[in-house]
Amino acid sequence: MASDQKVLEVNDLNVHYFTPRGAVIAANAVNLYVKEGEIVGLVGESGCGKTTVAMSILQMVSAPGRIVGGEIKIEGQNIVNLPEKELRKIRWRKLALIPQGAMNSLNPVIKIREQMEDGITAHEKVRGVALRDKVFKLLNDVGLPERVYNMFPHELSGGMKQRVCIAMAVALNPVIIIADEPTSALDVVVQRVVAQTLLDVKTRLGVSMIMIGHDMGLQAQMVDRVAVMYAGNLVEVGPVGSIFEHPYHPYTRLLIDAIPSTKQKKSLKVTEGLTHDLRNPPRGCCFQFRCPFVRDACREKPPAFKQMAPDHFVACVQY
Amino acid sequence: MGGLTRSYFIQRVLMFFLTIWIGVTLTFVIPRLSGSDPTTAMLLTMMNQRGYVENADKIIESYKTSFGLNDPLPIQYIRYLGHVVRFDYGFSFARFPTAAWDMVTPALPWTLILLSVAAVLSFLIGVTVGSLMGWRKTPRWLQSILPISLTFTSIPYFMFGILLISIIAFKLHWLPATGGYSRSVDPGWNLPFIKDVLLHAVLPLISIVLTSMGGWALGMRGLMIGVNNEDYFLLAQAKGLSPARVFFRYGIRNAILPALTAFALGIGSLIGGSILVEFIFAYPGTGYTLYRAIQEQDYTVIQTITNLIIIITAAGVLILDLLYPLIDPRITYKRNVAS
Amino acid sequence: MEQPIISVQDATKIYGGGFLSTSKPFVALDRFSLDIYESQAKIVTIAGESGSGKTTLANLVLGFILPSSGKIMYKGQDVSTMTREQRRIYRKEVQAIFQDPYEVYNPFYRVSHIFNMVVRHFNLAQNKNEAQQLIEDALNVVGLRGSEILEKYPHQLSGGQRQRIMVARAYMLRPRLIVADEPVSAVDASLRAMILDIMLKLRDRHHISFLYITHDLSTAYQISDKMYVLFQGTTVERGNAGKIIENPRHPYVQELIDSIPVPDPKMKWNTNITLPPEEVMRMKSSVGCRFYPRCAKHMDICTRAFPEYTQVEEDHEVACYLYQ
Amino acid sequence: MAVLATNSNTQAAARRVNIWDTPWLNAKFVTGSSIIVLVLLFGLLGPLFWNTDLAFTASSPVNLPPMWDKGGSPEHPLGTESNGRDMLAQLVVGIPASLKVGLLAASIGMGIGILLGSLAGYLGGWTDHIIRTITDSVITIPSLMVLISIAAYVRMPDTTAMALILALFAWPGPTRLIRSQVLTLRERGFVRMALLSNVPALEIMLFEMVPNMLPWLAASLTGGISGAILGATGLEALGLGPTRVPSLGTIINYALNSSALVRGMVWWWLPPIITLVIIFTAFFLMTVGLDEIANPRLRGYGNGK
Amino acid sequence: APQPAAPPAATQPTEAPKAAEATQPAEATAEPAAANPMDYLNAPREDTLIIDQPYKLETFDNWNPYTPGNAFGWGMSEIGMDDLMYLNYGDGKYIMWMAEAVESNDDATVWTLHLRKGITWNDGVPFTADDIVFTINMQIKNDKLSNHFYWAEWLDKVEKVDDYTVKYTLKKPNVRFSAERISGGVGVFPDIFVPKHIWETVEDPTTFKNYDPAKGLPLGTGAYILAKVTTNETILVRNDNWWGAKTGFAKLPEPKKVVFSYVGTEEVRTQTAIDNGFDSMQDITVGALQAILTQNPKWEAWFKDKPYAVPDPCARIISFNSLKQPWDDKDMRKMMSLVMDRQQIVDIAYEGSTTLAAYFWPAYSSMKPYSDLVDKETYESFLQPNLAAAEEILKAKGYVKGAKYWAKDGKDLAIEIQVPEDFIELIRVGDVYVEQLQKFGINASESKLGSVFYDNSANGNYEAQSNWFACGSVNEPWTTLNTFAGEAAPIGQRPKGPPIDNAFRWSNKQYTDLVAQIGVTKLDDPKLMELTKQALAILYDELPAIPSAQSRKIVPFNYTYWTGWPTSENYYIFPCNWCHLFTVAMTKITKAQK
Ligand SMILES: Nc1ncnc2c1ncn2[C@@H]1O[C@H](COP(=O)(O)OP(=O)(O)OP(=O)(O)O)[C@@H](O)[C@H]1O
Ligand SMILES: Nc1ncnc2c1ncn2[C@@H]1O[C@H](COP(=O)(O)OP(=O)(O)OP(=O)(O)O)[C@@H](O)[C@H]1O
Ligand SMILES: [Mg+2]
Ligand SMILES: [Mg+2]
Repeated sequence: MASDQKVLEVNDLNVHYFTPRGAVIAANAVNLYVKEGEIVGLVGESGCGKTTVAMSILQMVSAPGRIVGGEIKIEGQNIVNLPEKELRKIRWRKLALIPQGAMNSLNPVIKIREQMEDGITAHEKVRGVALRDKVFKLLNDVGLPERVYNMFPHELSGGMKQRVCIAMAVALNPVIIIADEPTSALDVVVQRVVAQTLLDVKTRLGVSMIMIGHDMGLQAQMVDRVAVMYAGNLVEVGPVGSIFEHPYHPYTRLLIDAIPSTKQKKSLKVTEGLTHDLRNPPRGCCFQFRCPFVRDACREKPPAFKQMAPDHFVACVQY
Repeated sequence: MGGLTRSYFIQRVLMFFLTIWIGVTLTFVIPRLSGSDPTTAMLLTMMNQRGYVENADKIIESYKTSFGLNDPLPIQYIRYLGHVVRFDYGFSFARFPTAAWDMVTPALPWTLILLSVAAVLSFLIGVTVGSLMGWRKTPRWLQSILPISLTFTSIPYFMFGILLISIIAFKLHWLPATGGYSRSVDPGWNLPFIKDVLLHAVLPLISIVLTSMGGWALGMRGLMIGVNNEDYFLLAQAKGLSPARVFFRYGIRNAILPALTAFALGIGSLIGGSILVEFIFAYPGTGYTLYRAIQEQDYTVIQTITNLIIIITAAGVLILDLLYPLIDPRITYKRNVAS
Repeated sequence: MEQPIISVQDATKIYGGGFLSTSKPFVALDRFSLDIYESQAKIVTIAGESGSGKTTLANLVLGFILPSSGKIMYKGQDVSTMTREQRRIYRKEVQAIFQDPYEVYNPFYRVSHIFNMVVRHFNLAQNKNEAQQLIEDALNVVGLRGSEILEKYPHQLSGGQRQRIMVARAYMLRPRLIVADEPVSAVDASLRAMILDIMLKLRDRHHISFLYITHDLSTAYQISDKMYVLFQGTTVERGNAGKIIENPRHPYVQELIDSIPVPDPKMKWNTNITLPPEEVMRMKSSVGCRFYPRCAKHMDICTRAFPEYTQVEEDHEVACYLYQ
Repeated sequence: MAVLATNSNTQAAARRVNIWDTPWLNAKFVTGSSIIVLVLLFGLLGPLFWNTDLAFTASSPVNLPPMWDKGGSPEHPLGTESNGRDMLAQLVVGIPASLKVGLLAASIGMGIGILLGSLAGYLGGWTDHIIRTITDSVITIPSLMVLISIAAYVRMPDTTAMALILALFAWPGPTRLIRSQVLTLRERGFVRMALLSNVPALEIMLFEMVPNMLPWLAASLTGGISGAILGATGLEALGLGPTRVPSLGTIINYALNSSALVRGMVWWWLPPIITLVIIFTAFFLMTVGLDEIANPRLRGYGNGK
Repeated sequence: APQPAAPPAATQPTEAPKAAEATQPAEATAEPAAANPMDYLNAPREDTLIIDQPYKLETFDNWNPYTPGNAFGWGMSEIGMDDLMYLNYGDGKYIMWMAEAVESNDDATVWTLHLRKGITWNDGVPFTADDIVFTINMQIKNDKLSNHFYWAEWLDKVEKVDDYTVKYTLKKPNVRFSAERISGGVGVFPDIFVPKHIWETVEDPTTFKNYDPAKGLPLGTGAYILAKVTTNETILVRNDNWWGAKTGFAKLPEPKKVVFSYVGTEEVRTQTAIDNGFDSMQDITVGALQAILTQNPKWEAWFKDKPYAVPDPCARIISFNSLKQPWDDKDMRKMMSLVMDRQQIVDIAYEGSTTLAAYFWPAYSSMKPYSDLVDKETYESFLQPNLAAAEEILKAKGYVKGAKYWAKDGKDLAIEIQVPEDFIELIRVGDVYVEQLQKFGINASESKLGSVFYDNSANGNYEAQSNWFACGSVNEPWTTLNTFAGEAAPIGQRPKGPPIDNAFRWSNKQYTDLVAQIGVTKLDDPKLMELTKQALAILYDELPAIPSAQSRKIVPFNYTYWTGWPTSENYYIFPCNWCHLFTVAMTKITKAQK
């Protein structure tokens, strides 16, 4: 399924939020790539910088954030520091977003049709009936009835809104779709319907995706490769099977162990320690304050990535 | 779709009449609180014209009786409510025998046209300026210039108006200084007159707009900042829409809703005119009439204008409330309307 | 018989409607009943999809809103007619933690503010030192140290810290019941375990009961004793949590449990589920079973009246005609 | 390179974090409030350095230009006007007087607004309907009518009475605003937490809700203050002002009544206007600052792209 | 002994300006009469006279001269109507106009008016005694018309003797009937007549608006016809067939069009004047005048230099409420006068545009004989403050000077001075006086009031007011003296019956009797001076009010388009462009030579 063509490359991405009381280092030397037709999962605790990475790719880091280093290549073209006008052409046409809160991502006072259409007309010269048919087709693709076309967002359920967002994202057949926790606000049944839609769209169109989330269960179901983030740093990347089978990084392990099960009751696995303040990262490994295996070497310098299995990298001094 | 539900409609209409009744009653009560006598002014004008007024007390009694001012208050109130319903308040007290309505009607079109254009313009400009100030993507140079336009708000209107007249009308001779039109044109639907009227309206318009848009801008800025953080706003940007479209369709379109209510509430005050505008620009209008009527305790004229204001305001709010479901489709689902 | 600390009796909450209201009446919670006893601390789960009335129930129990019909009793006293003093005791004994650990902090105050509020308004301490001690103790229970966090602003804390502080705050009052409205759905997996663990500890060591509101059946399975599954305001299945999850009876609950993603990449979803069109789902019959439009096994009888609860096994009741 | 530089900055910032780590230290807010403090100081300390008796009619020669102009004298550095009042003395007396009226009127209006708005928003139901109807009705009544009626009753108000009169018209706006804010805040988590902590309603209102309404309150206060100062100017024109004590409004009124503009007496009409603009700007800066304080996402806004 | 000023009937009236005598450019007479006066609406600027009006015309469609809310004063009474006669304040003499003579019988109960022949209404209908009789009877019949109660009180009947003679029979003697009614008080408010042939068909003269320019309403006898009215201006055009010119009685005025124009605030008026937008102004501040004079040398005021202004009839006073403590004590009122620094009032409040005041009437030359009745010492005591004497009075009354104020029984001596809020001149007088009192140690304050000011005055709700309510005399003092006569109505009630102007709440039987006696003493009676002297002695001893400043009006004229304006050097008529005296000036002004 996935070819080896890298459609997106994130190299050494550094993003800081310049608050009056110090810069928040929200992404620190993040390296990531997405191959054609692939879904890469980006997981990590809340506040670790997942959305920041996603927004950086779109060149939409909100103020006071700024990309302070690194490059982002889409189909080989570096888009960091591209002028706003050029960026507008790339956005949505090559890079689409399914935002974190679908509930609030649709403008409550304008109709679905208009919100779907304006994304299309901003980039393509489709008008009139052709445009309408296109929207109908998109709605159809995500399993929504045509009548949604003339509805307002508040008339839709959460799942429908999320599917509208998906329909919008695929409208221009983008190179890559970034889905920022597309289902976290939904309950399991609807979540599953939406996830199915996403997978379905993906296989049909062959787009690549970055799936952000913190639900390892859902990741297991959906993605091809997982990238684990912790406090602005990537700590482990690898094929989903490999990661679930062999989580190398202690944090990854923690994440997988913490998945509750409905099959058997097991005691909760509790870890101590706190994430450091992102404005003031420690020297050495970013996970040192919470790592059960911490040793002196961890406090000296950040560990480098090591390949542990095919395509499976980890940054930990243990290895 | 949201749309109008029956209970919503009934509630709004009830509200409409209630507001009017309260306002109308206050209009009856407030002028009477001041304790000064509506016939004083009449005497004063007579004095101005005749010098000596012999037997003033007799004249006053004679007028008071014929105006019904010697009746007990409840009776006056009931009679007054009758006036309100008929929309006719009889003679002006201070300008007998001119009817109260005749005091108002000649001035009304001037006031209405000038002020409604000014109100709309100041709203539109204020909203735009405020939104630009609250929008993250506004170019920095604009960001730093726009607040300057707000400082007009802090300059007393009359000072500002007079400065404007001295510079633009007298120093530069670009525009006529004051009045509604020149004495050389004939009022009517002819081109020179219309052109003349428009020219005369420019200065008052500019001064009203500049001094009043700040209020809208200030409020709008806050609302826009709120919208900036909304997810749909971000998504619109991510869609690669043009900044203008993001700004108008996703920014202003959403942020403006509360400001619209305030605007509707202000509609009535258009009738009240702007005394200062009319004073400084010698512009024909109801503001001065109202001012003079209040000064002279001319109850009937006060009531004519004030009640017109009240009814139009209430109607403005009613219409807005009824239109609101169209502007904000969520409305009948939300618990609290237009606030 | 022992008096329940909280007894929800046929509580119905209808939003909107009424003379001066602008919206159509909407039944958010329908004839819900529940008793929580003091003697045996339990974690009672209220589960259900979004919008099923879970938060409404929490708000009712906490006295934030009044039921449209039915009663909420605190130790035999109607919550809506309490005196000031009664209310104070009720507040002390029935506490809450909420879903969003950021929202509950007033961004203007340091963290200590929420503790000081509690100390002051419940007269928990005679002097500063005593108060300090109380706060410190409570923080220790959740594994935090006062010196580290009290003087910080909420935005300087991590999500897990914020949520644990809320638990500490509730704990400080030594309540008998804590209403926990989705306490872990906004925190990530590693922190989730920590919070749930604290809940268990509080139940076992301090005999505090929990009304655990969640849509995550797997955590409910892990920690709860009793469970109520809501669907559009109605209880469709209730009883022992383990029994319900291991052996769901109601078609809706079955669907729910089926949809939980399996955390194993080797066992990918292989079936497709579809939901009926939205308008069909919106047509809620006010009588009869609300799940009817979505139910694969619906029968004609389902629309006639809401099914009675049938006991399918000990401590396991279901409201479905399939079992009558 | 750039990354390293920022890192060391961060470290530096971290060291002094604790004392300074309060949202109130916002540049705009601090600038705005400093200006207000300076303006106040000018009024408060002015009397120590300048004879305020010169602010009264007939205390100085008439129509002197400021000292840097031909004919000016250092005894009246900012000149004098047609009623024989020293401009500097008038500003020393007038600025605090105007500020007081503005602040007092706006805060009383705001206070009533907070009270009614929160009652309406908090209690809802009939209370809400009644308050809302009354507020809407009052907005429709021309303020002038009420003012003149009051003018007949209230003689010689001092600045406080004047502020009270202005406050009569300053409350409906804030009431509406606060009502809608309370309606949303009511559902917010921290209000719920306060409720659960048995905090009385008034305290919730004042200490939980009000701070979170600050940006709105500040914006409306800024509007209110400049509105009240201007309103006072208008009232003075109506004869409602305290006549002896000058305020910015009386200075402007007298300047206009004496044709200062056509006479080219710039030193007469311009200073009060500049002062008004400065005061307004200061309050505006405070508003913007408060926005950023209450809205963490705005903090440091402007540094980014 | 000083000569009493000329009563109209007893003196030789000055001749009205004869057309033949008038120097005028030849082409003005050579000009053919306009076919239709309305053609003059398009007259160019140099044929137009523009007069500044400081206020707006609200009821521009009511030209009924007897109803309270009419538009008179906007051109009609100034130049649209003619009066029987005009009083020239400059010499105290009357200029006979429509009247040829007015005379009375010995006890002043029967007055006879002789009209000039050839007077016509502007529609060509002759103006006769019938019109006068009709007008007066109409007022007697309708108690809502403004002079009803005057006529009701004084007039027994009015009869036409022939077309040019009217006989008034009074109920009681009135030596000033002619001055009061025929020429009208200070000479500004004379009787106005309406055409019988139009008004006799009017159903209700109290609600008739007398306005229909198309039909020639309002109809007057003056040289100008009302052509166009808006809230901001009235435009009158010349009637080339005016009776005055036709009969050769007077010169046809030169301006073809006269505009009374309101342009807004004083700033705008001033700038308009500088731009030659006006030919004459009224009531502006000294500052504005100076701005005009320096920026447009074509403008000139009454005096070329300070005080610029022409003295106005209504002297400014501070009146005390003699029913309120402690101002019921004449010594306290005197003390208040001693504190007043009138020179400072002139310098500051008037910026030097007026003169010191020691009298309740204007310092006109015709008033001089009466002014001289006030003894020199008293007169001089008003020229300078005498704080020592004031302190003596206070000490004698038991007041002690505290840190700031004089006080008695622990109460600071305080006074509230009310001023009308639309009368800047009086406000400024109040401002200065308040400061003087404050400095002296009296806690004085000022209240600016709207129309309540007048209510308060009528009802006695004040301690002191800065006003002009002793106004009335221009050529002999009776009218002013009369304002202080009569009973003091209790506080809260309007004074009943004449004289209504006694707003002072001061009452002195002896004084009232004296004034009543003066009222029936003929103006040439030598007794008059003695009686007046006695009355003045009481008035100046009691001081129910104190003079604050001579009144003044700043009435500048623009010599760009028109010359021949009245000035201090050429005082042929009071320069009143807001009253009927302007009719006289209109016949005098001529086009400026370009
Ligand atoms: N505008 C901002 N100003 C300052 N700091 C910010 C801003 N936006 C984000 N941050 C900080 O950057 C870090 C990363 O935030 P980000 O939103 O990328 O996290 P996330 O992984 O998406 O979290 P979540 O799972 O909660 O969505 C956080 O510590 C956050 O506090
Ligand atoms: N104040 C209110 N007015 C009107 N309707 C309301 C109100 N509060 C809640 N509802 C409605 O009642 C229903 C139940 O809401 P509730 O918040 O109890 O759901 P929930 O189960 O907690 O959902 P979630 O999982 O999304 O928190 C929802 O459909 C909601 O829209
Ligand atoms: Mg995120
Ligand atoms: Mg909920």
